[in-house]
Order: sequence, then structure tokens, then C-alpha cells
Amino acid sequence: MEKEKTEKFIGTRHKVRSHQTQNEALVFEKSSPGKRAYRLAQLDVPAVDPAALLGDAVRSQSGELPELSEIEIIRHFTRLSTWNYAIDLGMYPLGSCTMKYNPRVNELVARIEGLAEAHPYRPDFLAQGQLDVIDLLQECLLEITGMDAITLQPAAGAHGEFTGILLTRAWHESQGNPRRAVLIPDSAHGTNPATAAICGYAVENLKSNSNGGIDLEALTRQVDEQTAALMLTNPSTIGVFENQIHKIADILHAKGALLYMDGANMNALCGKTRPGDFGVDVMHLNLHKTFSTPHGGGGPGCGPVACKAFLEPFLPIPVLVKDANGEKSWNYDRPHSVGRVRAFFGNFGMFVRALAYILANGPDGLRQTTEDAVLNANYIRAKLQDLYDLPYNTPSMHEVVFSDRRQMKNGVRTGDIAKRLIDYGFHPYTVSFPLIVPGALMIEPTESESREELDLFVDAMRQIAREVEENPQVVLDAPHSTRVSRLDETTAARKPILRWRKP
Amino acid sequence: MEKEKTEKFIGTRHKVRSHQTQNEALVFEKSSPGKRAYRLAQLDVPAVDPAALLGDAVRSQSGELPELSEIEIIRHFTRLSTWNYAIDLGMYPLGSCTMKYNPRVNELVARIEGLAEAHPYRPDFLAQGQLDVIDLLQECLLEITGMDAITLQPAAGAHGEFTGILLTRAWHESQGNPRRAVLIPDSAHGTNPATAAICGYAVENLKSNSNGGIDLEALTRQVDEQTAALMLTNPSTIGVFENQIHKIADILHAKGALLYMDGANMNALCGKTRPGDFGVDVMHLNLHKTFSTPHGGGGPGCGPVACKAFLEPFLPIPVLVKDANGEKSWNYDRPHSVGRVRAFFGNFGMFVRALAYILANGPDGLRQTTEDAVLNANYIRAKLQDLYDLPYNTPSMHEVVFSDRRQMKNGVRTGDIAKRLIDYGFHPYTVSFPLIVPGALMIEPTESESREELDLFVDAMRQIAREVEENPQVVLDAPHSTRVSRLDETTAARKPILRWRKP
Amino acid sequence: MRYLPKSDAERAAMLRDIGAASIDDLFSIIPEEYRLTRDLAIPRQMGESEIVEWFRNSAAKYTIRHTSFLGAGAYRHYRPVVIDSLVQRGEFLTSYTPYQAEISQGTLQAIFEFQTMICELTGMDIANASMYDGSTGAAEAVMMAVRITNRHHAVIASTVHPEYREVLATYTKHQSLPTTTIGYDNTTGRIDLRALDEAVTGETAAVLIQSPNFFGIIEDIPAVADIAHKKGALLIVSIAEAISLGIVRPPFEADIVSMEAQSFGVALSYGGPYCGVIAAKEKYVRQMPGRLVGQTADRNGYRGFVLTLSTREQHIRRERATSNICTNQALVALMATIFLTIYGKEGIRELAEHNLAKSAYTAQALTAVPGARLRFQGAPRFHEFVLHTDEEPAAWHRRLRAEKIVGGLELNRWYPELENDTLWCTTEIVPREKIDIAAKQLAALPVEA
Amino acid sequence: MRYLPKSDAERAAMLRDIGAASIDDLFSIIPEEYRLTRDLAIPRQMGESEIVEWFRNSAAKYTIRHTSFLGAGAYRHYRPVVIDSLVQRGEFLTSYTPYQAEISQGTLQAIFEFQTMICELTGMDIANASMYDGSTGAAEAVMMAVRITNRHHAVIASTVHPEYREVLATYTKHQSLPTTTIGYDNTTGRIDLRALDEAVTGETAAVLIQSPNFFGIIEDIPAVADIAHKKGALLIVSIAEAISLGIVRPPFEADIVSMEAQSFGVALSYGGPYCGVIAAKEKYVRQMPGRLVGQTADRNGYRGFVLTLSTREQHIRRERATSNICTNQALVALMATIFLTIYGKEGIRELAEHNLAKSAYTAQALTAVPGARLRFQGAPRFHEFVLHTDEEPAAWHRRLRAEKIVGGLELNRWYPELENDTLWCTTEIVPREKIDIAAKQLAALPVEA
Ligand SMILES: Cc1ncc(COP(=O)(O)O)c(C=O)c1O
Ligand SMILES: Cc1ncc(COP(=O)(O)O)c(C=O)c1O
Repeated sequence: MEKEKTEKFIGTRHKVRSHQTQNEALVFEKSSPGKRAYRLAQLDVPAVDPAALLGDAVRSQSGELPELSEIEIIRHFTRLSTWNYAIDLGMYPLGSCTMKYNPRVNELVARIEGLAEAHPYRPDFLAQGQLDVIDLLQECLLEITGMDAITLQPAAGAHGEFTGILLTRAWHESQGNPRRAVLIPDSAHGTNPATAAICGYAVENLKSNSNGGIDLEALTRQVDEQTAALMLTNPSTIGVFENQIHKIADILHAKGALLYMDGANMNALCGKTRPGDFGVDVMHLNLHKTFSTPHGGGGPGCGPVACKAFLEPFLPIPVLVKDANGEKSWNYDRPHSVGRVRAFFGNFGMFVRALAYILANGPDGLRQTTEDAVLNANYIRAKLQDLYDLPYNTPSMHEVVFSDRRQMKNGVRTGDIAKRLIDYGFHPYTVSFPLIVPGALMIEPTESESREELDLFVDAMRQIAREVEENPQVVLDAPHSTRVSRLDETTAARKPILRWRKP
Repeated sequence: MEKEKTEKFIGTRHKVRSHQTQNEALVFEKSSPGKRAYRLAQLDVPAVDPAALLGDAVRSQSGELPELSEIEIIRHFTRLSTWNYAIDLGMYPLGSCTMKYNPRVNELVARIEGLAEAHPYRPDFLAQGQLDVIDLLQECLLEITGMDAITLQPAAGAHGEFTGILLTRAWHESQGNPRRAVLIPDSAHGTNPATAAICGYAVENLKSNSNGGIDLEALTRQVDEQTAALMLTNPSTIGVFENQIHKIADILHAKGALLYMDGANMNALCGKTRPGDFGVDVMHLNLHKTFSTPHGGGGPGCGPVACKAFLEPFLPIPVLVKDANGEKSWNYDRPHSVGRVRAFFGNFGMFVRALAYILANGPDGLRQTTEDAVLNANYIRAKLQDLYDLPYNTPSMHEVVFSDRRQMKNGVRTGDIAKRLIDYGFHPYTVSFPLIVPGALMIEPTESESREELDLFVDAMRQIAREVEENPQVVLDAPHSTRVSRLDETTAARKPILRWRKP
Repeated sequence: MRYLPKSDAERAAMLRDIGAASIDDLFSIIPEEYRLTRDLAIPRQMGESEIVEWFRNSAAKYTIRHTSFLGAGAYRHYRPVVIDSLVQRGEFLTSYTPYQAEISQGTLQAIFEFQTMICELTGMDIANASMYDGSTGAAEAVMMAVRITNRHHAVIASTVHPEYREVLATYTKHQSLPTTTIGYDNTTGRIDLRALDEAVTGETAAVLIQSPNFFGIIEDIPAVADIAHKKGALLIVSIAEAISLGIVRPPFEADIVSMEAQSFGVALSYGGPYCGVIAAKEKYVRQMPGRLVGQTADRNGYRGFVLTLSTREQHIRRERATSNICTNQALVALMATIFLTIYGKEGIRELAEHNLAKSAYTAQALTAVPGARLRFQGAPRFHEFVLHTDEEPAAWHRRLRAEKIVGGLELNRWYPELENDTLWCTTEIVPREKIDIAAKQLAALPVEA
Repeated sequence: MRYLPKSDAERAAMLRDIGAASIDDLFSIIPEEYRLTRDLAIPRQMGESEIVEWFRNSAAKYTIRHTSFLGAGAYRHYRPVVIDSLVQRGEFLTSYTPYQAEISQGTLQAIFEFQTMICELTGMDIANASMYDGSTGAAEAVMMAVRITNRHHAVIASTVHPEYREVLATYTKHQSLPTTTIGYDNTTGRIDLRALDEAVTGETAAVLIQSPNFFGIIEDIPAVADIAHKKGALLIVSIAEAISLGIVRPPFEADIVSMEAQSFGVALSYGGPYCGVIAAKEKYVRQMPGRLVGQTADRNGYRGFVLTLSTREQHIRRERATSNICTNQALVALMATIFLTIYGKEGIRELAEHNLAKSAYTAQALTAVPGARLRFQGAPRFHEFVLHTDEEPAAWHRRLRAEKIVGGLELNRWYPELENDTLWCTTEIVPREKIDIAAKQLAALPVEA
């Protein structure tokens, strides 16, 4: 095993060594007038005089876009890319984000000309190929979730939440009263309350019980005729399966409220259990988590919403329909629809990738994937629980959440441990979320990590624990091995510089 | 400008900073039985029993190929790639190698299904598209070189030399005497003498004159009826245009000998002058140098051979021919041909890339490219000649060759300066070639470098010169900023370990 | 399963380390009755070659390279090759939102460059890191205006993309935010200024227009701005065809610009993923939805970039956040950034000019056809126009399709009054020869007369 | 020109720094009369979209997805997607030969892995970093044997790929290295062992055979080895279809193996670039042509890799080098390395089995056709076979092509005695349905009877 000794390390970094990366200025700073990276095809129609055609509307002064040659552009973005960590480089255990392998075949099929170059307004009879993709993906997702109807239109998870709560609201309105409030556990992701608010609902906070789960008594007390729905993440954000879920559904349904499930953690359930079977009325999925579409540095995503039959009439327009001889088309005539949540049909390119992933797995593959995801999380838990505080010792599913309680004694917080992990060659876990765990270390390995990579992660976490005891300063000053370290976020926010300006 | 201070540096490294790179074991060390990265399509014919079909010829024990999953493979090769320097990362001034930009559109067109999936034995009438590519590339290369006939069959420069000298030999044989020797200047690349030997010729060394060029008197003395040809690199390997070239041709032709030109340095001539016009009888080109096909870590290349009409009958088979109505086909009926130099038609994928490059440039682009290549080399020469010894001060074309004479005084050789350049973020120049320059620094920037990149290079070279004066040890110990440093080549050669073996 | 880096032996060993008898132990918390004991009824596991084949076949259905004159919010422009070569680098493709700045500088600097380019193009001071698309961007822009002005009424031009307006309606419905829609001038196709003047009141938070509008016509932005501003309302300009900014005067008078950046090197991909973005005047930065990247320095004084002003966002502010957006369109924004770097200051103008020329030629060719004329006159257009034909579109569409040409989009689907009116878009990739064929077919006699 | 990173202003400034009045000054050394004063007569500078269009069109000519039964040294197998994703990373694609080990470890380690895999597959001890292709590799292998044995005569099987033999002839012609060609056994299609036994003498440097041979038949390597070795000659085995090694016994008895690795994930690409490689017994390492990568350690004890034993090569040895090869097929070797990593120990066997099954099915289907039979019997085959038809191939070729099928390759082009004999190859990618159609057409009556 290779070793590296430096005063900065008590132990051994097995995973990374320092090397060099190229510097690179802003693209604007590399510009000089007259350089070109483009050449248009010869114009085969008469040239026109823009000023004559546009009059006052003509642009008199061009924007300050950079002027570079092609090789400089290749180098610019290649150099920038080398400053990033990525799944392709190593484990990326961001809790709740499901950073799994993004298969390359997905990228290939999404770029097949007939799919990539299809205009959204091409007539349906020319779009049968696209509609086949949408239809099969919908079928698969319905079978996986156990729900009755689905829309692929939402562009991301939060957008799916928005759509799902709109369905809820539309249904309540159809029952005569939109109701006032949405119940949200204190363990929920920030998008849940933000979504409820946009949908015109008051947010009622639901305190988690000692296991980080739903307190049935509290719930029973809080649910009433003004409760529109409960937004529940299952498994919860501490990675625990809500095994009272059916009772929860009953309590809600008894008062005419609905159960919304945030499906961000479906990676713990695929092929093992189905939300539709345990009482969920409406839910969203994140194709960019559970179904392997790449995160791309922050997006794009796709957040399909699946629901029970009674909510189907309210789905966004348009809805895919099939006629007798299998010809597919879009139906816009949906009087009860909540309307559109975005233009066109959604992030089709992500549909293609997610379907390719499902076909590559099949039923056995999806089940094995879920099992491996849960296996990995429990393996990490078993290997670290002697050194890191486990606030809730309920069994973990796909992720495990520790707290920095012990390290705090030496003045080291979860954020510091996270930065130190970088020195050991890993992307940090999710820091200080969920809020119900003070100083949380939220670790989701996903199924994509080999035992070797997990052991290296465990080794790093254990070495850091030791450093916290023997030399906390080295942790507090981390990272020590990166191009930049501890950027000044305060100044960034106090005096925002949000764009380059020509000197 | 960002700065980095470390005891290892007297000055400032403007181009690179240290960061981290992932470690990665041998792919065999990551293997474990049962892991899979493949899945075959369902077999749609009856399965067979190999043992029954093959008898003794069946393989009883599989080779020890690694067993990994797909994500591990992506990570393995992605991690490895981050240990490489490349044109895409920065200037790569390897003299004689013409490390220019490799356009991405070349890679795209070479992968268009109809081109990439064409079988070499598809009938000619189905291969008209492929033959169009070959025909147009041949036309362009003939116009660029000013020669009369061409073959694209050779797989690289050395292979082209082999082919070209075979043409020479075949012609001499047709004149009744293959002749005995090939003249090769002491400044020539190693492939030149090696090639002459394979072709059954004795190699006669031609001493360069004080300008590193051909000594006409010496040449006149050496050429006789046993001289088959002179292999001349023009511009020479010290980057100097042989302006006596026509006299040289005359001297050779007077004795019935031929002038072979090593076209590795055509990047200095394209669009400015044509070998066919200044007396060359036969020459090769390196599409992987002058015409931008990628070096790919050592290959593949392509070494077309162009010749004058009198050598045409001897070209390798097959030769492309066109009938009256433009239908193209391969002609194998060539009684005087030297025969085949490889199977099929050559590195077709490289033909596609080179043609794409020529079309992207056009006549004006190729000329400008040559001018910029020469401009860059002369710029470096002007900026460094006060600190580095210039053994020949004849005007430089596309490359400039310094020597380490001055730095030697402090015990620093060209190889050490090369290693030190790595610390400054550059790939070294070509070390200790050509042989006529003791301790050569052979620098070829190509046209692909911006003034900014050239200035950074000049700055690095000047800082190193200063370090040689003030702290030679830091140069002798370089590189200091890489994952590995100064590998033990002696042991590697004394006890060769050329493969991994299962422990 | 070929994506899973484990052998069964390793799984067994790990279970032993955990102290579990079998994998089922780890799922025992799931109530018996809800455990799935059968295989999911989805297609069997396929080999990679079978997957590629499946998609090739569906892609091949009826898609033998048509030439299309469709635009209407989704535009086909040539996509330079280097875009895909670069965005497919794993370091960009497989990284998450750049929360950990030390190992995300590549993504962060690229977003900072994107924000700058959007500002330079739109004439605004600031821009965010992206929104889902042009339609949700427009909706978020209106909600942003409401937060800024504390007024609760919006005025919208009927010439804003119909689907954008539908999305806006969905968003505003539950925020007690009534909206008034303003029609267009029948001759120019621009927003009806008189009607607008009457509709805008002291209660109006914002006026939302699109330029070039849905008919391809460039609105008189200064005039609209005057009407909005004199009542203290904000002007929001939606831009669906970003390439227009190469040659069309930016909406300097706008307070907020919501743009769809799909035209900047993003594939049509049957409607998504695209790239919305909001730009605005500096003073509105704290009401901006979505992520923002800012420049700063690290502890050694090196320049670096970070996500900033995140107190606006849901993960901090929760129900009081400026928006619920989390995942955005980062990789698509990177495509746009690379596209704009390739074309640059001169190229974007030249490209826009080619589009202008192609569309002008198409308008000329089609209006030369007897019974065909421009629906709107007298106001400048970019690369789309509305054509009126005496013959009903269904008839000539059939003739065009026989030539593998998809003609203009029928507008009566959204504008019942626009019978036999179709929207034609011609970008730089449509060859003249196809335009001529389209004109010929349009002029040809109906198949069944 | 869009690849050139300079503005005219920068060019002018640089000329000033150099002290040149104009760019022409820098070319003044070229004698006046040879300076080109006109534009080269080549096509005008094209835009990227025009270039892509040009190649799309040439690719489209007559190539509407045919199914092909062609093999004969170039084999179409499925190429896993990750190969191209990885080899197109600039760090691999745009780097040079790894002479500077400190910044080339990625390429070096990959080559070391390649060398190991080739050894594991062929049963040899060492392998080089690649040769141009299978044909030049075979020629270099023979010259290597000559250096080793110091003998100057070679014996070659006529069942070695005809074009390999042509290349060998070109190489040996000028090295006073006479060769004898040995025919094949008419029933088995294997090399004629008796003739071989007579031809091999104490002067014979090497016996060169191919297995599977050009007819797809697996040679009796132990028997051939005995004949060669008992006369002190080396046995060189050429392998044109590398996939066969997944299921066919490696040529353990060979002294040198020359292989074409194109089948390992390399596109057909109309014949190149492919990837030759030479493997051999350890003791012959110093006569090996081409590059070799060896393992070593750096000054800190880290494992690392370097190019080694370069005293064999032209840049050191010049006219006494083992070969003149310099640039090789590195990137193609990397493709093969990735391919072999994807399939691995089990996959390569399973893949070979599928090829075996497909070919067996094809043989059965075609020989069921009246007037068609296998040309050779009694010796094992891999995935190619020679079919004899009473009807002349030209006739049924026409019928197959109407079905977009390219049938077997006519052998009389190289083997005049093989009239109406065609070589059929079926890899895993040929669907059964196409095989059945081919059989049906073969059986159908001649179009013109
Ligand atoms: C539990 C949970 N809910 C919702 C979301 C929001 O999903 P998206 O980012 O796709 O909008 C996330 C994403 O991090 C999440 O983890
Ligand atoms: C001057 C010269 N001649 C010949 C060659 C050999 O060309 P190749 O490596 O393509 O065989 C080279 C390559 O470095 C060279 O620089």
C-alpha cells in the first residue's frame, strides 16, 4: 500500500496523493478581439441589413462575450473540470442526494439523433417513438411505486412536490374545501415547507418522536378538517423506515386528509416495498437520484408525480393516451386538471436516461440495487458507531445519520470533519441536515460503492476521529490538500460580486 | 496574478497549483470473482457445448482477466487519466512531434456509423462513401506537397519511410541495380537509418555542416552510383530550412540517386512551399503531426507517401481508380507494385480526421497555421536566446533547438531542465535530440499556443535558468510537484517486470 | 447486475461484519404485509446492446430526417461539437451542486461565467444560476415582482407564449394573485398599448411581456416600460428565443428578464431539459429565486467562487424562501456557457443575422404564394412570422409532409381568432432548397381539389 | 481560422518582439522560386456544420444498415459504450508517447495492464505495447525469429491471411529471407503437416501459421510445434480473431504469438486503425520489436511505470534497432484494454461461446440449402466457415443484397482452386432472423435461371 508522510497527517492517506492542476483565469480574461472559435455555414440566401429590418429594435452594442479560439475553450473547461470532485472519481456520500453511478449508455441513447432532435410540437403521429419512451417509463414507474396514475412533467423533486400538493389541493377543492394547512415533520427537507407555502397552505410543524419518526398521538391531535395533507419522507431523512406508515395513513384519511410521500429516498425501497401498497395517496420520485440520471453539478433533474386513481383527473395537462390500435397521443381536454407546471412535456432527456437504467436493471437488478444500498449504509454504521455518536439507533435503511456530539468536546463540528474528509480524498457527507439532529453527519453511500471504497471511507473517518482527539487543529484547518481552502463566504454574501465586469 | 510560495521555488509558478489526485491500483488488484461489467444480448440461437465442438482445441482454463463492475472501470480509467499531461491541459512543446490541437469534430465524424462500421471487404459499390473520403484526401495531400501520386496505406511515419524507400529500391531495380547505400545526415531521426536497414540498404552517415545543414562538398564526394537515395528532413531537425535543397537534388539526380524527404516537419511548409516544387522525388507525411490526428498516448498515426510520376507504378497495392462516370474502385492489378505494406487500406479513421482538419482550414487556414507555427517558434527563440545557448543561429522555422552548454557549468543537463519544466506546469520539450546538438533542448510550440501560454513558458524557462544559477539542486531534484518523481529506470531495465502476475 | 461493484461473497462477508444473518434482516422493519415478495412486472434485465437497439428503434419511428419550420419556444440551432465533448467529462457530468467549494471550483467558476454572460446579453446587472425553463422562470419572475412591490396583481400580454401563460396561471392560482391578460394589436401583432395603459393600476405588481413575442414580433419595450413604470409597476420581459439578443436591442428598461436559454447549444430533445434563467436589476438581488455564485478569496488570498446569499433559499428559509427550487438546470447552463464562449461577441451577432436572413427569405418565398400573406405588418420581427393562407393548413401540411417537411404551427389551437394562421420559424440550419420546396408545395393545387 | 488562438494584433505585436518587419521575413530563407504565391487548390474553409454534413452524406451513400457475414481478418463485435467515453478523455486522447513518466503514469499503467492481459490470453510470458496491425506484426515476428535463431529461411502456411502473407513478402523481400509456403489439407482445411515436415530444415528460422486460420479452422498447434521444434525452428502463431482466445486453447507451444486485437472493442472503420501486438517467451525479450512498459519505483518508493529496454529501439540503436517502429497504436490498445476489463475472465468466454453458437447455427442453416455444403470437415472451427455452393456466388449475392445482406466473401480471389467457395463469419451481433433470411435467399431460385 502506498504511503505519504507529511506533518499535516497523523495517519496515512491511502486514497489520494497531491499532484498539480493547471490554473485558469476567467474566460473573459482570456478574450482578445479578433480570435474566433466559430465559423458559420455559407449563407445560402441573400444577406440582410439588420438595421433596415429592425429599426430602433436593432442592437447597437454587442454584449461583452469572450472571444477565444477553439483550443483555448477546450483547455478552459478541461482545466476547470479538473478542479471538481465527481462520482467518476470516487465515493460521494451526500446523504439524501443518492449520488450513484451514472451509466454512460444513458448518455449515448439520450443523444440518438431521432430522440435528441425531436421538436416538442412535432405532430403526434411523427412522435410515436418519443411517446413509446414516455409510455414505457410511466408503466415502469407505476409498477415500482404501486400507484395508479403518473405525470412526468415536473422538472425536479421540488417541482414534483409542487405538482403533488396542487393535486391534493384540487381534490380538496372538488370536495368543497381546499383546507388550510399542510403538516410537515421537523425532519423534512426544506423544499417541503417551501412548496406548501407556494401552494397557498399554512405549514404546520410536526415534532418527531424520540426515534425521529412520527408521533402518532401528536399526529392524531394535530390532524383536523383543515389539514390538507401530511408530507412524509419515507424512509425518513434519518434513513429510517416509518413502520407505522399504515396507521399514519389511517389517521389522515379518517379526517379526510391525504398522505403525500416525498420519494427522494426511493432508493431504499425499489423492488422491496411499494408506497401505493402502504397507504400513500400521492408522491414524487427523483429520477436524478433513484434512477441514475446525472446531477450535472446541480441539475437537470426530473420529478415525476404518481398518485392514486381518485387524483388522476387533476393531473397536469397534457396526459398521454393510447387508442385501440396502440397509436399514442396527447390529451389536453382535461377539465379538472391543475393546469400546466411547465412548458412542453418535461425533461424528456431524463426520461430516456431513467428508462435505460430501468431496462439495464430489470426486476432482479432493481431489487439487488436496493439491497446493496441498504447493505452499504449499514456497513458504514457498523464500522463507525463506536467512534461517532448515533442519535437514533433505530435500524438504518439506505443512509445513516451520526452527530458530532463527541467531536464537539474538542471544538470540532460536523462541518470541520467534512472539510477534513476532503484531505482524505472523499466528497463530504451532507452537513447539518436533517435539523432534528444537531451537528448531523448524513451519510448515504448508495449501492455504487465497492467494499474497498467503503473501507477506505471508514478508515478516513476513523483517522479523523483520532485526529480530533490528538490534534484537532489539523481538522479545524482542513482542507490542506486542495487548490483553494476555506473560502470567505461571509464577505461573499456581504459584498456580493455576482458577475465579472470589464475593467 | 495568483502566487504560491514554497521553499521549493525561488520564483513564482503562475501556471499550476497542487491539488489532489486519486490513487488507483492495477485493474487486476481490483478484481474479485463474480463481479460483472457486461451483459450479453439474449442468445437467439441454440446454445452449443464448446467442448463437444472444439475437442482438444477447447480452452480448459481462462486467462486471468480482471472482474470488475462498470463503475469501477469508469473510475479506474478516469483516475488513471488524471495522472497524464495532455495538449488539452496545456502547451506540449515536444520538438519534432508537432503536438497541435486535435479538433473534436474530427472525433465525431470518424465515429459516424456509416464510416466507423464499414467492413474493409464490403464490395466497392457499397463503399463509395469511404472511397470519396480517400479520394479527396489524396487530392488535397498531392496539392499540398506538389507531388504526382500517393498512397495512404502506411500506418505511421516510419512505416511511410519504409514504403518510400521501397519505392526507391523498386525503381532502381527497374533500372537494373537496386544500389547499395542510403545517405542519412547525422541530424536525422532514428527511424531513418532503421528504415534504410530494413530495406536492405547500408546506411551511410552524412556529417552536417557548421549550420547543421547539408555540406554540399561532402555530399558531392559521397554520392556515387551505389547511392540509392538521400533521406533528408526539411526543415531539418534543428528547424532550419535547407535552402540548398535544389542543389542537393541536382547532385543526387546527376548520379541517378533519389531525394527522399522526411515530411515530419511539413507543419513549417504547408501552403508556403511544396516539396514537389523543390526537387523531392518521394516523401512521407505524418497525419498525426501536421494534420491534427491525435497522438493518443503513442498512436495510432498515419504516414502517407507521395511521389513523383516515375515512381507511381511501384506504389503498394491496391490503388484507388475512378471510371468515366466517377465510380471509384480498388485496382490490384499492378505488376510493378512493391506489394502491400499492411492489410486492408491503411488507418482509414485517421484519413477521416485529417480530411476534416483540411476542410476546416482551407487554403487560407493552412497558410495561416504554418505562419503561426513559425511565428511561435521564433518568438520563443527571441525570448530565450539570451539565457540558453543557441548552437546554430541559422533562422528557425517551426522549432528552435537550444543546448544546455551554459547550464552544464552548474551541473544541470537538458534532462534536468526538462523535469523542472514539469514543476512549472509544462510538458518538457524533446530531450537530447537531434544528436548533432549535445544536450539539446528541442522546442516546437506549434501554432496552437496563444501568446499568453508562450509567455508563461518563457517565464518558466527563464526562472529555471535563474534557479540553475542560484540553486541548481532544486532543478536536479525536480519534479517536486508530481505524484511520482524520478522513477528508477535502471532497475526497470536490469530486472524487467513487464506484466502483473497473480500472487 | 453490471453496475453493482460486489460479488456475492463480498455481500456475505459484509453481512457478517454487520452482524446480520441475511439481507432480509436489514429490511425486517418493513411490515410483513407490505414487503414485495414477487418480481416487479417490468421488462427483464437487458444487455447494453439490447438497450441501444431498443432506443434506436423507437428513435427511428417516422423520423427519417424531416426539415421543420417549427419554433414557438423550442429552436433548432447548430450545436458545436465541443459542447458535448466537454459536458460529458465526468468531472462536470457526475458532480453535485457545488456546496463544497474546495472541490467544486470548476462548476462554480463556470456558473459565475454563465451569470456574467446572461447579464451582458440581457443588459441586466445580475443573473441566477438557472431555473427549470422559460415558463417556470416567467412565473417565478412574477412572484419575485410581487415580493418586491408588495402588490398583488399582474398584467400579462396575450402574446406571451401560451404555455408560459398556462404555467403562470398554475403558479398564481393559489397565491391570491389575480392577472389581467392584454390582447394584441391586430395590424402589428404587438401588445395593445391602449388596453395595457388602462389595465395597469397602482395595484399592479408587474407587466409581463415577451419579446420577440409568440408571433416572432419584437415588442416596443420603451413604450411598455413607460406605461408600467409610471404606475410603479415592474416590467418583466420574457425571452423565448435567446439568439435574438445577438441582434435585437436588449430590454434595458426591464426590471426583470426571464429567459429560456435552450437556443444556446441545447438539443430540442422533445421539450427538455432546457434552461431558464432570471436576470434583474442589482437592487432586487435579495428577492432573486434560485442559486447565485459569488466571487471571493480563500485563506491564502486565491480568488475563488462560492454559492452565496443562500438565506434566500429553501434549505435555510424553508416556508419563507424566495422559491422552493433546489435542483436546477446546471449542466444545461454549462452547455449554454460553452456555446456562448464558442460564438462570442461577434459570432452571436453573425449567427443572429443569418437567422434574420433565412427568415426574411422564407417570408418572401411563402408570401409570393397566391392566397398566402403575412398576418401582421409594420413591426420588426426576428426569425418567426405568422402566415395566413386561404387554403386550410391541414391540406398543405399533407403536401409538405410528402416532401419530409413539417410546416408552420397552427395557431388557432391557442388563438381561435387566428383561423388558417400558422407560425413559421427558420433558423440558420434550414437550407434554402427546402424553403423553396415548401413554397412550391404551398402553391401547388390541393391533392384533393 | 477557429483553431488558431491569435488575433492579428497579437501577431503584429509578436513580430515586433521578434524584430521582424513582417511574417514573410521568417520565410525568407525559402528560395524565392519555391515560395508558393497562390492559394492551394483545395476546398474552401468550411464551417463545422458543413464538415459534419459532408461526412454524413458520404457515410450515407449506400449504407442503409446492411447485415454482413464478412469477417476474414476484420470482425464486427458489439463495442461497449464506456470505451469511447473513456478514450475520448483529452488526457488519453491528446497525450504523446509516455517518455516523461512523472506526467504519463495514466498511459503507462494502462499499457502495463494491456501487456498483462495479452499474456494471460495468449499464454505467453511477455507482450509489447502494440504493433501497427496483425499483418505487420506477423512480419516483425518472423524477422524477430530470424534475429533469435540467426537462420534465414521461413516456412509459411497458405492458410495464413493472404494479405498478411503479402505484407510478409514485402518485408522479407529485401532481407535475403526466402520463404516456403505450405498448402492445406483438402479435407480438414488445416496446414498440410506432411508437406510442412518436409519443408522445415535446419535452416528454418520459423514456421508461421494462423489459428483460427483464414478458413476459420483451428490448427493442430501441438503437432505443428513438434515439427518446427525438432528442427530447432521457432513456431510463430498469428491470431486474427482475438475473441477466439475466450474459448480456444491458447498456442502454449508457440515461441512467438502475433495477434490482431481489433476484435477487442475496435470499430471496423474500413480496415483501420487496428491493433497488432507481439507476445513471446520471456527469453526473447531483447529481440522484441516495439515499446515495452515496465514496473519500477520512484525515489519515494511509490510504484510507478516507465518505458523500458529502449536500447532495442530506433531512437537509441538506429540502424541496428529491432524494428523501425516508433508511433504505434497506443490508443487502440487502450480500447482493447478497456474492452477486456469490461468482459473480464468470464465475459470473454461467454462472448466467444455466443460467437461459436451463432456460427454453428449459420453453418447448419446454410448447409441445409440444396447445392450448398461445408468445404472443409473434421477439424474444429471458431466462428467462420467456408461454404461451397453449386450456384455461383455472384448470383445469390444479388438476391441477398436485395435483403440488405452482404453474404460470404469469395475466396477464389486468393485461392483460384476454391471456385464457388465463400467464407462466412457470424459474430454475436448478427440476429438469427437475418441468418434465416440469408438461408432462404440462398435456397431461392436464381433471379435469372
Ligand atoms: C428529501 C428530499 N426532498 C426533496 C428534495 C428536492 O429535490 P430536488 O433537488 O430535485 O428539487 C431533495 C433533494 O435534495 C431531498 O433530499
Ligand atoms: C523527424 C521524424 N521522422 C520520423 C518520425 C517517425 O514517425 P512515426 O513516429 O509516425 O513513425 C518522427 C516521429 O517522431 C520524426 O520526428
